[in-house]
Amino acid sequence: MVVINIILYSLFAILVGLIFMGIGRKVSARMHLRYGPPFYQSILDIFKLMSRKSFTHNFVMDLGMVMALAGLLGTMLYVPIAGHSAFISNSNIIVIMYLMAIGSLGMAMAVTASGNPNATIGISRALTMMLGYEIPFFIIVLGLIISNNSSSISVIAASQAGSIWNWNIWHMPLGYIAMEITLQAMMGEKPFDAMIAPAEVASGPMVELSGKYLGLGLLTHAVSIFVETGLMVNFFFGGGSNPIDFVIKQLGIYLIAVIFDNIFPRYKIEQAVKFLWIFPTGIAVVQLLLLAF
Amino acid sequence: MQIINYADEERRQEDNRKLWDKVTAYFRSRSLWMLHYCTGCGAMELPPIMTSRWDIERFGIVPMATPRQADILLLTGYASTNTMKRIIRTYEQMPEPKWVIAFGSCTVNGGMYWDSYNTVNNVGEYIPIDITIAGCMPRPEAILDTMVKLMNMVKSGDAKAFQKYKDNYGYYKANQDKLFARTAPVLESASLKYVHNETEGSEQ
Amino acid sequence: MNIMLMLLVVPLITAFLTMAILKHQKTVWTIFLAVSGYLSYALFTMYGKWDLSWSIELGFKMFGKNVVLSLINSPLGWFFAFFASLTTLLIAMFSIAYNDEKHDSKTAPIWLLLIFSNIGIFFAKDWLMFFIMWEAMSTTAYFIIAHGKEISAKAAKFYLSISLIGTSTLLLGIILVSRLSQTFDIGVSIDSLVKLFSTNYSAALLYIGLFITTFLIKSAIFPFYMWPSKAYAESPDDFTPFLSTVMSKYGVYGLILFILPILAKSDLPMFGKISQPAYMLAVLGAITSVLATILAIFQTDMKKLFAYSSVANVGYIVMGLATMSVVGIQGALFHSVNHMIFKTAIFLSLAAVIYRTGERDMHKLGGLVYKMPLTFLVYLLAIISAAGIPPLSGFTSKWLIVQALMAQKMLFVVVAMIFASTGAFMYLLRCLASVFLGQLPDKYKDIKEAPLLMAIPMTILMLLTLAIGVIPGIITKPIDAVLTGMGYNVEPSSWTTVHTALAKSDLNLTYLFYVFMVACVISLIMYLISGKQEKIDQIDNYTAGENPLEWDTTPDRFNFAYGFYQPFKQMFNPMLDLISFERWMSSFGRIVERASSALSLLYTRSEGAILMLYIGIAILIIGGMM
Amino acid sequence: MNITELLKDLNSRGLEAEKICDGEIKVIANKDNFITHLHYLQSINYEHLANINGVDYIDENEFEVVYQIYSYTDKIHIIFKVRIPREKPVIQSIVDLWEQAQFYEREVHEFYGIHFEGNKDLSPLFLEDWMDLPPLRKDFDTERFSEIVMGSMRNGGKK
Repeated sequence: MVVINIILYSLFAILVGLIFMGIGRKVSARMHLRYGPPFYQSILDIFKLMSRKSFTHNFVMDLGMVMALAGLLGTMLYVPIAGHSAFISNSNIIVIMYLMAIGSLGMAMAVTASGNPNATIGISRALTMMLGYEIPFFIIVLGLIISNNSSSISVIAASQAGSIWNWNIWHMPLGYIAMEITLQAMMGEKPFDAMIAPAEVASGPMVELSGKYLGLGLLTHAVSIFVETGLMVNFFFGGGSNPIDFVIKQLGIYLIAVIFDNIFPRYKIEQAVKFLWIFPTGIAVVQLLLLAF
Repeated sequence: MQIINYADEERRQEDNRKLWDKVTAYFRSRSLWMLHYCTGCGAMELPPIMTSRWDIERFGIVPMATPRQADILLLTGYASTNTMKRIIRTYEQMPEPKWVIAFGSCTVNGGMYWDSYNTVNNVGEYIPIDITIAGCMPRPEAILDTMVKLMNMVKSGDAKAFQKYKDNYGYYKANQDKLFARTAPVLESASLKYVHNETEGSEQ
Repeated sequence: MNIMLMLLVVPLITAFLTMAILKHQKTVWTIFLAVSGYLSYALFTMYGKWDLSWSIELGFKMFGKNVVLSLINSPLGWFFAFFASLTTLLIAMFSIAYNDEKHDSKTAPIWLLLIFSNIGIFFAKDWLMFFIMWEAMSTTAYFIIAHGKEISAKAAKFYLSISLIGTSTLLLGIILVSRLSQTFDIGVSIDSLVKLFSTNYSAALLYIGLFITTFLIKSAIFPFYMWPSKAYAESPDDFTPFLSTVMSKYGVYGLILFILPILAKSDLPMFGKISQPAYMLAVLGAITSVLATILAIFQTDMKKLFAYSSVANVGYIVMGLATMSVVGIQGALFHSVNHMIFKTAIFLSLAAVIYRTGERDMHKLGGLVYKMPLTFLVYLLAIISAAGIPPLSGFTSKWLIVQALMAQKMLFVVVAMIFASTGAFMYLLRCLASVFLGQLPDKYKDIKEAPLLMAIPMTILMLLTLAIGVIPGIITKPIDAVLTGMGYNVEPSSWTTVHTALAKSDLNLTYLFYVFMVACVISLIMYLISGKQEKIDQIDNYTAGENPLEWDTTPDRFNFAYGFYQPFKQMFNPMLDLISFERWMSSFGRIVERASSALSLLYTRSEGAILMLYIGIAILIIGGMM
Repeated sequence: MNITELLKDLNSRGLEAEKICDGEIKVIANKDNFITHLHYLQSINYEHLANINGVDYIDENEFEVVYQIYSYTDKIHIIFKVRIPREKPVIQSIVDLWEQAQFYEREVHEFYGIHFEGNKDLSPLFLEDWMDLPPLRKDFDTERFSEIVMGSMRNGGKK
């Protein structure tokens, strides 16, 4: 039963993530005064990528991409969706933080195995960026943990139940602002997309990924969108009363990120890390101090 | 050498593909990613079709950064011999199935550079081309029309130039070698070339 | 014969025995393996028998009693000694294959002496025994680090000078504490120091400060974090894992043995939820991990990189200890074992790489996964563990430490911990990408996989880290005994679940493993149902249409490994210039080195004499005070 | 120094200088001593060498090497021409005066076959595996060349 649950939840997350990506493309097209692709475009893309021939350099590439998707799916299973989850767990935040690293590690491994310098540069930037956003992200999470005295997401989400005024976004607005900026970096959207800069490093990590490897990469990205927006909903928007509510809130958060993505230029990597360590971290520290004392 | 009408020959035959192939062909036709290898002036015509006026993304066609990710190779103008070498390598790095669109007269018969010592006249002799667009330069409408045509060809399974490249590799390879792997001068006039030698120089 | 004594006597006797037959290296290393095997077995049988002890009365009196050298089988000592000897056993197996004609370092006899002192430190019941063994350990390690090479001798001198400071403060501390408590017994001295804290706070702080300095030096905690990068990098490749995993734990052991009980029992000024000295310790640990992590990211030499990584990991352990809570100490002890396992696996796989290629600079290697897939796999699992990624063992301990720090509301320490462990990801991947992935240079076209005797211990370590990650009970059960022995009230831990002080935050690791496996299967199915892949040559890469080989680019030049985190480093450059901490530390190191070489005139003629001199002076002074 | 003074100055040094338009003059020099003149120009603030061109005057049986020199202070562009015989196209290199001449001379050498004495590296810059006459010389039959190699056809093949 649990296994079937896990499979269903995984498919759900993948589907939601892909449709979000499609809607995101549509929204940015409208911002450019274009018509834009259909909302199911990402599903078409995935199908095409999966069905075509692909190139691999060695077995690490295969292993890495499978590991990346598995890591993100595992992470997703620990995120409660409006109080539901695939199996009984405490959905510990620290577990989620570290599980997400499997995805990064698998991706990093697969693309550096290709031996393309562009890919390696992209990965070195992505990891530098990761060090940049983990700090403010963790400080915000720390604030949530000490105010609830629990590192369980379910507890944090449940503490906001009831009225809309119980949501953490009203209790810790500074934390929300910092989280919004951090989320932009976590999802690799502009202005924090130096690692996949197509014009400089030929889409960075993805440079050597073809066919199904790119497909797995896109699926990983779709699940990571689901996880990151899901965390945000659980942290600041009460976690949702039912799955549909939850997904709508996620979509709202994702669209904010897409809108920011469309209006900002790109930071250089060291500028991005400096920015993340000064502004979101500073705001998060202020929030933490307000909560702790 | 008839190359470009390859697809038309096939169309007359009956569509006897399996259902699965039809489904994949549909998905492929709706998600064509292009690598615009900006060789000549044609690259200028791409921004209009990608931005708000013609918006090619509504057909699922988006630009990609590397040949590994791309389905279509766009040759946007004349190809010099040096560029041709890179085009061939890029083409061979693309995973199958893959399609090539050639822009403008230059890629068909050399266009205004037909008698240049370093411009390839017919790109189709070196790599297989699915569709060419006439004009110098083609208007964005023409490009958009070609894209839609290519989508239909992919859907109906007619766009098979990559298959042809595999089947007739010997022919293409011979043409490529003729262009790149020259071992002797082509014209007799090469003997007129002045060769400077150091001893002569130092005597002066 | 008493088993405690046997533990000491066997390595000691074999040390002298092997010195006699040093010519036959294979035999010597096999004996070394046998001894470590015996020690591991003997220690294994000793689990639970906490009343085992051994003592001998010496023929002279002090504090009105005969001076006694004694050993006791305490849970804490057993815990460290057992896992240390297990690590040694695996390294010993590796060493047989490693020490061939080309790499012969002839260190086995001295190493056996080191093991002798190792056992002594972990089972010592009184300060005299502890000090003798501590000094023996410091001195013998010097000879292994030097192992007859000039560049190593320089690093070893640096090590020796810094550890001499450590032993001096330890000696001073022992003298003062023994005078206070009128005995050499460690347990009694803890009680007397607790009493001193209530009467004379600053004096007591000075007393434990001396001990803490010693332990921090040994474990390379800030401000003494710089010696490992030299000593670890230059010591023999098969000794580095021992140095990094076992010897860095002496300081940790000392802290748990002596400092923690004092801080726990005395009535100290508080800072938030914990006492001020403990908070200081946690801050030192935090600074160590952050600094060592940043420095590790900038290294190009792989052994130096992991030297700094070890320093950072000991930093985590100290942070865990400083929480003074059950979860924190559990995490710290757990991490000690984990660090032994994954760092040994890392250093052994790197030693296998160095054995095959003879190269230590990361940017000169590359693509070794084509030739050494097993070594790659060991290294990969080890770094997953080291980065603290579930479902491998490193995660559990880091998770416990983070939970403990959060429960104690040590906010900035826990942020430092997260910084260090995310940064760990950066340097671990740098080594992975540069050494094992990327392009294989032409000169390494013919190298082979590591020999069988190297592969066996590496594989065992790999399985061990997985097993502990999935079933944490393997380690938490002995830790229960240790915590009970320290006087904490603990419930028996479960095989699969780890508990924390925070509400509703317990974690079932076996379950996590299953979930991850199912996710893996889903992902694998996705991979299998999709189209076919074709394997292509390593140099067939997207390079904007250029063929790199046409431009005289060889695979090793095509490999992107040097200056991996250049933008990140540039970000820190102005800061480093401003503070120039490293320069300050090395100038401090130089002063110490100069002073010590002046001091070394006293004993250069006979290297062992310093040991006797110290003991002599110690007994003389203490005797004079009576 | 304004343009009329410059013209007077250059003429007095034995050069044929001529004004083309405002801020642009043409100078014709002898191949034996043109370097001293370039040296002089460099010393009076003509510090920028913009390009080196070659021209093939096949009817006069001469090559012309053109140095484009510019002064940022005077805002004057000098087109400095030197002619050399076609049978023995050798000219002195000016790498010692302007370092960037290295690449310009390589290019001119590649496309006209003019040899620059003193330039250490005259290896091909743009053309790969070129064995025929340098392609920009007038006696190189580019039409026939492209017919043979690329299969080009006049009028797209129509007679």
